[in-house]
Amino acid sequence: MAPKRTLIVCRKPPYGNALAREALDVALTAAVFEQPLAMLFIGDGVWQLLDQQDSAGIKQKNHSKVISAFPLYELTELYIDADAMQQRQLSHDHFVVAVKPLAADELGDFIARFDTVLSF
Amino acid sequence: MAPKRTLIVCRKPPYGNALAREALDVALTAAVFEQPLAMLFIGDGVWQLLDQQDSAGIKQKNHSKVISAFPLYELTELYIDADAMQQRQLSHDHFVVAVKPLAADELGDFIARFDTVLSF
Amino acid sequence: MQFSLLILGSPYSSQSVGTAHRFAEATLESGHSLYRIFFYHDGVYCGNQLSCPPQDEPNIPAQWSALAAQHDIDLVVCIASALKRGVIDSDEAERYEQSAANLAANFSISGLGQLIDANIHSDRVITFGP
Amino acid sequence: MQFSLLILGSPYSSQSVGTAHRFAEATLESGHSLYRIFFYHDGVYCGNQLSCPPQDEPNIPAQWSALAAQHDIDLVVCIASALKRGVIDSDEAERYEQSAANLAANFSISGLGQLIDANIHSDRVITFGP
Amino acid sequence: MTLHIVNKSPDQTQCLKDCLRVFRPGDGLLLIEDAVYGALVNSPYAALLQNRPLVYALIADIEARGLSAMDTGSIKRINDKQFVDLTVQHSPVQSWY
Amino acid sequence: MTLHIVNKSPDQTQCLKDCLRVFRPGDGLLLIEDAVYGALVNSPYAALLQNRPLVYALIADIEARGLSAMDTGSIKRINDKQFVDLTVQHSPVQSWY
Repeated sequence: MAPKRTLIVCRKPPYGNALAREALDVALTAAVFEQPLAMLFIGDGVWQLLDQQDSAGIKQKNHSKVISAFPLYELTELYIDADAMQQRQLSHDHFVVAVKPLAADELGDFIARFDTVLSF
Repeated sequence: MAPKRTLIVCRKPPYGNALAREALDVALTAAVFEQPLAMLFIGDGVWQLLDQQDSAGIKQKNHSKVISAFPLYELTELYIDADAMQQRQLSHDHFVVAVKPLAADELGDFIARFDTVLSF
Repeated sequence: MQFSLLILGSPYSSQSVGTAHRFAEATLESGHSLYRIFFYHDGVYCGNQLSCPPQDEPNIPAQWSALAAQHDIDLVVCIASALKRGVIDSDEAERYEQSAANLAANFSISGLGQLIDANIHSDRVITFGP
Repeated sequence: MQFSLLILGSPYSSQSVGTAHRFAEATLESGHSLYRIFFYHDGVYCGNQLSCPPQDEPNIPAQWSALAAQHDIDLVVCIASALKRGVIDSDEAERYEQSAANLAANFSISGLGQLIDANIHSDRVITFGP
Repeated sequence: MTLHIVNKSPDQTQCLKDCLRVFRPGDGLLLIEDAVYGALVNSPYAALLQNRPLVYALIADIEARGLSAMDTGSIKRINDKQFVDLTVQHSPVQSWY
Repeated sequence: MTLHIVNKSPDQTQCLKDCLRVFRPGDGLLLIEDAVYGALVNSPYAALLQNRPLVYALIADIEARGLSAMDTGSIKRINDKQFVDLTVQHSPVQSWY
């Protein structure tokens, strides 16, 4: 079978709902199976990347720690919605991992390059 | 015990999520227990009142049929967000039951008159 | 003051179940009492005994059971919500000819009347929903 | 074409589970095939055998079981999602010393690798989520 | 071209707005479940959706909600089989919820 | 006076906007879970929430999300016991989700 170009789109902030975390688990699994995968953090999904998360008080596992381990799994095709960053006045210094910015007018063409989009 | 003035606020459209229907079940139960109750349909909740619903195709029970039976249970304290009606260009003719309109600037004071607000 | 809680969220999906649990503990620590915790909508899954979380995540049904046992709190899952979602006690398992029951300890299954009753007997009913 | 579906919604709460079922039937009626239906997040509750809906509502786990039996479709609940939410087969019930299993007929419990595999082997993966 | 599937009412969530941010000419957009309220010409969202060529709404969801007799303008009403056809004709398919 | 509890991010749902439609001077507003993003001075929603007297945000949720060092302006950060206190001081209590 030809490898499928697969994109995981992360639109939700972390913690409020498990979907944000469950998307990361899909990405890690794809990495284990050596399937090529990109991730796009869009809208509120950009909050997932934020440094300094301390989730002990809400008794959940630290979300950003999982993301910071992505390079170890060779998950490096990480993209971010530059508009969403700017709206939230976030810079790359705030993030736990390196992400490549995409401008608003690039997002649609970027998504269309993939065979499968899994959206969380 | 003194009776509690209780308001059920319905903010969701019907069918997409069971919450809209489950709010009606709370109202019917309160009626059976002869507890005074008012309902306020606000925002997308006004869609619940729409006539001509035909849910056979999505294999769910007809939502508006339950609401149309409310007067039989003496559930007559039914209020509606007049702004939400107007935004959706709906008139009272569209609805399966008589509802009393509240203007935007009346909503906050109206809600504050109750002891308990259950929001769905 | 006497509190009751209405819990609508799905455990392990919505944070609101955890927030409700912290709120419940804080009411007790502040000297208030909890009359009843009523689980409705997806909240009824909080009463699913078969939950097997990984070791580094809380066992949510067991947490509620323990809180109820320690402070004598009434935990009620709504019967209409619970039956269709497959959270049943042994009576219902027998009635519906199911192979097993799965309602967690210290929970009971009852009707929406218990929510109405909780409202009558509590100073506050706080909704944690989904 | 070969389809796979990813189902995230909670049965009896989200309409999306019903939409997915209609979509599955329509793919088959149109001459396509379904390689796998993968249940993740609250979608795993679709595999809860203990569901006892009222007579005028569909038995959602039974509907999926029947569709799978009739058309030889692979129904997989994600093991990580299912264990914490309390949807378990007899192997897991034994491993976790639970009193009962509740996985519906024709469902199996497996890892996220089955979603990755479904993606590789299907022309389309359609998400129905929550 | 991408097919976007939206299932939430535009007055509940930001799905539709977020989807339209990445929508390109030639992409398809299918409104299902509570999203069909956005198909109405009388909706505040009509300006975003009307007179685009490839916007669809599921008939079963329109009927359920009592909207059958209301004006949905240029938006095409389709059945479940046509929903399948759309997913065959487009790739990738992205769900917004 | 009413206490409004909001638990969704203002960029996900319309909860916060809907809540503010019925909010009266003297009412309390508590941001919990994903709603705490709205507490940031840098949020597009700051104009709606800053410099109101009775707006609160849960500390545990601010910390979890990595927002502790960010400016939340006039919004008071409270713990779980203070959350309980707010529900004692106000009636009714309405949740927006």
